[in-house]
Amino acid sequence: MESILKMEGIDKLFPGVKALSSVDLELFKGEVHALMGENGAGKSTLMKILSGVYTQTKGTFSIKGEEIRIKSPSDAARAGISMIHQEFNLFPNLSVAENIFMDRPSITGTLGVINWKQMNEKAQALIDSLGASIDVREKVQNLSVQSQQVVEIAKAISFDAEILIMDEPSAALPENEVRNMLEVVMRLKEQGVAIVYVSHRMPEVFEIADRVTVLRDGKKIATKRTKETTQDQIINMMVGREVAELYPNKTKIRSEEVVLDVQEMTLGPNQKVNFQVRKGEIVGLFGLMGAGTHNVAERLFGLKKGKGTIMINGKKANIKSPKQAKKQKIGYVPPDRHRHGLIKEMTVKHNLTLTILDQLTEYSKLNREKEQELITDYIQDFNIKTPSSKQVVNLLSGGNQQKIVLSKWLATNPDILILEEPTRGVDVGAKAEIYALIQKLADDGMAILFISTEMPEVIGMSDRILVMRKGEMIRQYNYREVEQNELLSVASSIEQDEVKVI
Amino acid sequence: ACGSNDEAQGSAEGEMEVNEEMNSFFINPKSIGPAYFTAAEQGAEQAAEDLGVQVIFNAPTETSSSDQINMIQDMMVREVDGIGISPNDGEAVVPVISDAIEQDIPVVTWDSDAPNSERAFYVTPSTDSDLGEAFAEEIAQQMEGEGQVAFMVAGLGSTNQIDRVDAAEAYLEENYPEIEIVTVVASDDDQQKSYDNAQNLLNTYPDLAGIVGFAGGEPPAAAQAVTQAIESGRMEAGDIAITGFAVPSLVKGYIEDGIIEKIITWDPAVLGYTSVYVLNEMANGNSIPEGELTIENIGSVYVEGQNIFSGTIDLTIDNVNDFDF
Amino acid sequence: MITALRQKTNILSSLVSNQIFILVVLLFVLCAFFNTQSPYFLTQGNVFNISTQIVEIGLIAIPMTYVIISGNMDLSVGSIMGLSAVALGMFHNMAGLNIWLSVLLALLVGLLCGTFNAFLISKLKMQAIVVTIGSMVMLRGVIYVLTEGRPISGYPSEFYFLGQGQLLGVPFNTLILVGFFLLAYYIIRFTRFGRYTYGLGNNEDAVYYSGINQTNVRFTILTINGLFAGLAGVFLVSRLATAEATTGNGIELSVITAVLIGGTHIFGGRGSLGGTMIGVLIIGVLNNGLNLMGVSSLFQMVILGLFILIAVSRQKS
Amino acid sequence: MRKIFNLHETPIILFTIIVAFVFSMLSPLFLQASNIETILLQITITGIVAIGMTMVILLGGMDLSVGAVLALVSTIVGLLVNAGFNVWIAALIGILAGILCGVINGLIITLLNIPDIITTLATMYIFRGIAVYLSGGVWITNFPVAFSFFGQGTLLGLPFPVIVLVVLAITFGFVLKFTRFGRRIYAIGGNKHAAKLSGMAMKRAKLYVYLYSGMLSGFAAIIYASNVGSIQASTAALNISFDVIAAALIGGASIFGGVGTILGSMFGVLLLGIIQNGVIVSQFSPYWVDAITGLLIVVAIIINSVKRWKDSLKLEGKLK
Ligand SMILES: Nc1ncnc2c1ncn2[C@@H]1O[C@H](COP(=O)(O)OP(=O)(O)OP(=O)(O)O)[C@@H](O)[C@H]1O
Ligand SMILES: Nc1ncnc2c1ncn2[C@@H]1O[C@H](COP(=O)(O)OP(=O)(O)OP(=O)(O)O)[C@@H](O)[C@H]1O
Ligand SMILES: [Mg+2]
Ligand SMILES: [Mg+2]
Repeated sequence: MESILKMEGIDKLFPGVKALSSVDLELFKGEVHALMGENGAGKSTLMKILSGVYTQTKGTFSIKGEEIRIKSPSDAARAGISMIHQEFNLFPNLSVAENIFMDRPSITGTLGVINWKQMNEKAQALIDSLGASIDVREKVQNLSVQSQQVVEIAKAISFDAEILIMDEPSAALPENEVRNMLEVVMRLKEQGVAIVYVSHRMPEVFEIADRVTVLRDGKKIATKRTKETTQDQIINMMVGREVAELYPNKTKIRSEEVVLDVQEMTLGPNQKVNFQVRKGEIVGLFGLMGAGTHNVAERLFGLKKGKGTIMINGKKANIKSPKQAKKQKIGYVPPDRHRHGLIKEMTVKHNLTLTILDQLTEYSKLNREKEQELITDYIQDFNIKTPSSKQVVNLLSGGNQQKIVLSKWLATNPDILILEEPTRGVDVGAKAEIYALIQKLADDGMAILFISTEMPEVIGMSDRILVMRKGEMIRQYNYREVEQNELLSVASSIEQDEVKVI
Repeated sequence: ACGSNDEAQGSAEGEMEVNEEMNSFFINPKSIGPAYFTAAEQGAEQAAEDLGVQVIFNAPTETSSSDQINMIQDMMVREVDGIGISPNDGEAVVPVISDAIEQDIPVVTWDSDAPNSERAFYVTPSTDSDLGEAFAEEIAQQMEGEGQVAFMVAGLGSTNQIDRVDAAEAYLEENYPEIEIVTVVASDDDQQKSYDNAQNLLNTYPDLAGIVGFAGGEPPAAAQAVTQAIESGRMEAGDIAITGFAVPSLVKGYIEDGIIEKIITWDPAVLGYTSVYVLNEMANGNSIPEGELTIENIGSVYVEGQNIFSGTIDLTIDNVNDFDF
Repeated sequence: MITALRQKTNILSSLVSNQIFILVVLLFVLCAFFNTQSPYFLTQGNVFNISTQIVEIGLIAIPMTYVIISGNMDLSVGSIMGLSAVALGMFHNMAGLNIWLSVLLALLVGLLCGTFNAFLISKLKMQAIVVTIGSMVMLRGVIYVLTEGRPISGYPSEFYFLGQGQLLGVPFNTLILVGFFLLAYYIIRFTRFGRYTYGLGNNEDAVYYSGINQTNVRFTILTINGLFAGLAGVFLVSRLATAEATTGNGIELSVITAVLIGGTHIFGGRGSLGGTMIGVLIIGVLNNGLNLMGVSSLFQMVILGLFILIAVSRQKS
Repeated sequence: MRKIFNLHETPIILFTIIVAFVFSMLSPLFLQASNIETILLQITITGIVAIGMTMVILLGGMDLSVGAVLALVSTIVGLLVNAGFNVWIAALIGILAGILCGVINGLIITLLNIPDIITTLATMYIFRGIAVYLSGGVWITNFPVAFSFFGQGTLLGLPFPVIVLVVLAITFGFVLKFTRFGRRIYAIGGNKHAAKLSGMAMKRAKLYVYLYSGMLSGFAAIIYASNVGSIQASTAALNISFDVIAAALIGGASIFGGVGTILGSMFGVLLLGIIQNGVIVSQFSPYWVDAITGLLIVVAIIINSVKRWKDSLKLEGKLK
C-alpha cells in the first residue's frame, strides 16, 4: 500500500492541557482510516492540526515522503487536505453553492469574477451525487440541520482532495442520508482518496474502515486492521478499563410514586407520546437524530408549545416558558451547552447561581455571602476543577463546564431533571463523575429523564429505556435488558440481521 | 480635590498680579467653525491688538445652548474681565449672565440678543425685527409687491432667525397683502441641504417670485440653485428675486452675474471689534455715552439705550468688490 | 501547579489590564496636567462647575451603560431628552399646569418614548440601533411640530432649584447624579437584575434557558433609559431656564463616547458603571480644562478623538 | 414573477413606489421630469457614500467618519482648485486623500484591533478638526468655472454626478455579487469563525473595505464641493453618516453583517431622497418634515422586520 501521509510525534499543548502527546498516524492512498476514542481524547485536535487550524507544539508531517509545514487552512488546502469540522462552519447568509465554492479560484475567471452559472451547476452535480435533494441556490440558513451537514460534506469533497478528514460527519444525519454518505465515502476511496473518519458509531466504522486508530487521553493506543479486531477490543482500548466501571451500580429500590406523567404529547401528525417518570428513577430516552427526543425535552421545558397534558406530582402543569418550567421544579441541561447552557464569558460563580438568584435575593439585594457559601459547597460537592469561583467559565475544561450546567440546575432543587446529552464533549474521568452524580441524585429521589444519542450511556444509566423513532415511542426496555445493536436497530428500524454489527 | 484649594487660589492670585495691567475678555460666538464667526474672530483679535488686551474667542463646535453655557461658566472661573456672548438661545443664558454680573464681570451680547438678561449692551448691526423688516421691504420691492415668496432659514430653533422671520412675516402681511409667504424651509446649517431645499422650492412653486435667506448660507444656496435652473433652461434670469443676509465674498459672483440684486450685510468683524471695545471701556470703569460713538479703526456706531448699532450695508453690484470678508 | 501559576500571573496582569485602574490613572494625569496649566482648575467653584456640567450626560450615561452592557443601543436619547424638555415647557406655560405636575408629565413622556423603543426592540425583536435611529429622527420632528422651533421659557423660581440650587453647599443636581449613580451601581452589582443585564449581553439564550424572562429585562432597561433621558431634559431646562427645540441634539454621541471610554464593550456583555462615571468625568474634565486653557474647541475635537483611541485601545474587537 | 416577490429588496422597492405614489397624489409637480432629475441629483452624494457604508455594514461594522472625510476632502479639493490646480488633478488628489483616510481607519481597526465604531467615532472628530483647521474657518468658495463640471456638468445629456453614482453603484454591486472579494465580504460578515477556518484573509478584506469607503467619500466630496459651490468645513455633511446608515438599514442590510445589497441601499437612499423632496413639494409645514421623515423610516424598518420574521418562521417550520 502506498503511504500518502505520515504524522510523527505530534504533541499539542493548550494552556494547561496537554491534548496530544507524541501521536503517530500514517495514511495510505485509498484507505478509510477510522479515528476513535472517547470524547476529549484528542481526535478533533489531531485533525485540526492536520488541516492547519491549530499548529502542533511538536512533531512533523510528511506527504508522499516529503516533509511539509501546514500553518493555515489554506496551506492544508494546497497540500490536498480538506476537512469537515465537527461543528458546522457554514455561512448561513449565503447560498449552498457559494458555501461549497467559497473563495475558490476554480470558479472564478479573469479579475476574480465568479461564474455563477458554472458554480451552481457544479454544486448541484455534487449535491445530486450525494443523493440529497437540495436546491443549491437556497440560502444555508433556510436548510435543515441534516441538509447543512450534506453541504459540509459536499464542500469537503469539492476540493478533490487527496486526504479527506471527516470529523463525526454522521452525527447529525438521519439514517438514509448516512447510507448515501457512506456510499460516497466508498466511492472516494475507490478513486484513491485517503479518508480519516472520526466517529463514535461502531457499525459505520466496521462497515467502511480498513484500519482504525484509537486515541486515549491524547496518546495513540494502537492502529488495527478492522478485520482483525472486534468492537469490544476497541472499546477496551478506548476506555482503558472495563466499560462497566464507568457506570455506577444501582442499589436502591425505586419508588412507585409517579412524578412526571406525560399524556398524549403531540410531536407531529398522528404522533403521540405517553410516558411516566417515577421518583428516583432514571428514564433513558433514546432515538437517532430527528427521532423527536429533543422535542420532548423542549416541550417539557416550555421552549416549544404544543398539545397534550403534562402532569407533575398528579397535578396538571401549564408550561409555556422555561420560567414556568422552573416554577414547576423542572431542571433542564440542554444539549448545546455553549449556546444554551452557559454564559461562557462570565465566572463560574455567576453561572452557577444564575438560576437561583431569586432565592438569593433578600429585600431586593443579593445575599452575596450566602451565594459564596453555596458556591463553595457546590464546587466541593461536585468536584468542579476550577482555580477559583471567579474563573471565567470559558477557560474550564468541557467536563467541568458540563458539571456547572448540571450544578446550576441542581441548585434549584428540582423534582424533575431533564438531561440531554449530558456528557457531550466530556472526557472519560469527568464522565464517570457525572454519571455517579446523576445516580446519586436519583437515589436521593429525583426523577430523571436521560436523553442521549450515545447508546452505551443510555444503557449503562437508565432504569428504563424508551426508544423513539420518527416521533413515536416504539419500545421500552428495563435496566440493562438490551444490547447496543438491538437498540440501534430498533431505533433505526433496520431489522436486526441487517445491521452489520460485530 | 478640595484639600488643595487654598494652594490653588494662592497661585491664582499670584498670576492675577502679573496680569493685572492686561484685561482679558471672552468673546463667545454661537459656535466655532462657521465662517461668519471666523470673520468676527478676526475683528475681535484686531481689537485685542489695537487696545492691548487679551481676547479668548471660543465656543462649542455645535450650536448647543448647554455646551455654550458650560463654556461661559468655565471662562467665569478664569476671572475674565468681560464676556461677549452671541447666545444660541436668549433665554438660556439669562441665569449665567446674572451670575457673571454678580461677580462684577461686565457682559454684552452681540450678533444675537438675550433681551431679558442683565447684559449691559447688545452689539448688533440692527435689531432683529428691523432686519426682518428690511429683508421684507427689499424683497417686496424687487417683487413689485406681489407674488409668492419662500423663506430659507438655518435652524428652525434659532432665536435670531425666528425673530427675523416673525418680523418679516408681520411686515409683509401689513404692507404687502398681495405677497404670499409659501413656506419656511430649514437647512440645519448644512450647505448641501440648503441647496437641496432651494432646488425643491423651485420645483414646488413654479410661480415663486422671491426667496429670502435669513442666514449667511441661504442666499448663496438659493442663488446657486437658480443659476443652475437658468443654465438648464428651466427658468429665465430675473424670474426669482433673492435677498437676505450673506457675507460679500460668498455672494460676490452671484451679484456680478445678476442673480442677486441686493443683499443686506454687515461685517461680523465690526461686531467682534465693537464688543471687545465696549467691554474694555466698561472694565476700565468708563461709561458708554448715548448717541454716536466713534471707535478708532472701525468708524461710528450708535448707542441707543442698551443697543449698540453698527449698521448694515446694502451690498449691490456697485460696492460688492469693496469688501474683503 | 499550572493553575496556581496561571492565577498569579492573572492577578498581576489583571491590574495592568484593568481598564478602570488605567482610566483612573488617566483621569489623575489629566487633572494634574490641568492643575499645572491653570490656577483656577482645582478651585471649589470650578469643581462644582464640572460637576454641574456633566449632570445631563451623566444621567443618561447611567442607564445607557445598562443598555450597552445588555447588548443594545439607544441613539434616540437626545431626542427623548428634547421632547421631555419641550413637553415640560408646554405643560407648564401653555397648558398652565403646576410646575411639579408638569415635571411628572415630562418624565412620563420620556418613559413613554422609552417604552415605544422597548416594545419594538424587545417584544417585536427589531434591531435596537435601527429602531432608535428611526425614533431619533421622528421624535425630533415631533419637537419641531410642537414648538415650531420656538424656545419655551419662564418658570417659577422654585423650579430652578433642581438645576441651579445648592444643598449643603453642593449643587443639587450633582447630588442627584451621585445618588442615581450609587443606586445604579448598587443595582448592577448587588441585585439579580444586574446579573441578568450582563448575562443578556453575553448570551441571551443561556439566560432564557435558565428560566428567566429576558425579554422583560431588556424591556425594563430600554424603558428606564427613556425615563432618564426625560429626567436629563428636566434638569437641563431647570439649569438653562429654557426648553428649546435643539435640546439634547447630539448628546447621544457624548453619552456613548463616555460609556465606551469607561470600558464598556460596544457589543455588550462587559462594562461597568464605575467606568462610565470615570468616562463622564474624563469628558467633563477634558472639556473644562481645555476651555480654561483657552484651547479652541476645534482642537478639543481632535484631542477628544485621540483620547478615545488611547482610552479604548485595550478594548479588543 | 414569484422570484421577484422573494427578492431581498422587494419590501423596500415596493415601499418606495408606494411613497412615491402618495406624493404624486399629493402634488402633481412631484412626478415632473425636472423634479425627478432634482431628486436624482440630490441623492448622488448620500448614494455614493452609501455604497461604501453598505460594504462596511456587510462586514458587521459601521463607519461614522464618512461625513468628516467628506468635509476634509472637499476642503482640500476646494483649496487646491482655488490655488490654481487643474481641477482633475485636484480631484485626483482629493480621492487619494479619501483613500488615505479610509486606510487610516482600516489600519487602526485591523492592526490595533479597536472596534470599528469606536475607531471611526474617534477619527470623525479628528478628520473634522483637521478639515476646519485647513480651511482656516472661512468659506471656501468662488471656484473656477471648470470645477463646476463635477457637480453640475452633463455627459450625453445626463447629469454627470448621476452618471458617477450609477457607474459606481453598478461597479461595486458587480464586485459584491460576482467577485471573490465581494463574496468574501458576505462570508466574513455571515460567519467570522467559519471564515477563519476556511483560511480567508479577513483583515485584508476589512482594510480594503475601509479603503473603498474612504475613496467613495472622496468621490462624493468632489461632487459636493462642485455642486454646492461653497464649503464650510465645520458643517459640511455633518449628519451624513446617520442618513447613510439609515438608508442602508432601510434597504435591508443587517447591522450584524452579512446581509444587504447595494441595490437595497440605493433604494434606501432613494426613499429618503423622495421623502425629503416630497414633503417640500407636497407643501407640508416645515415643522412636520422631520416627524414625517422619522415616521416613514420607522415604517420602513417595520416592513423590513416583517420580512425577516417571515424568513425565520419559514426556517422554524422547516426545522420541525
Ligand atoms: N482550544 C483549546 N484550548 C484548550 N484546550 C483544548 C482546546 N481544544 C481542545 N482542548 C483540549 O484537548 C482535549 C482534546 O479535545 P478534542 O476536541 O480533540 O477531543 P475529541 O477527541 O475530538 O473529542 P470529541 O469526541 O468530543 O470530539 C480536550 O480534553 C480539551 O481539554
Ligand atoms: N482555553 C481553553 N482552556 C481549556 N479548555 C478549553 C479551552 N477552550 C476550549 N476548551 C475545552 O476544550 C474542549 C474542546 O474544545 P472544542 O472547542 O472543540 O469544544 P467541544 O467541547 O469539543 O465542543 P463539542 O461538544 O461541540 O464537540 C472543550 O471541552 C472545551 O471546553
Ligand atoms: Mg472532536
Ligand atoms: Mg470536541
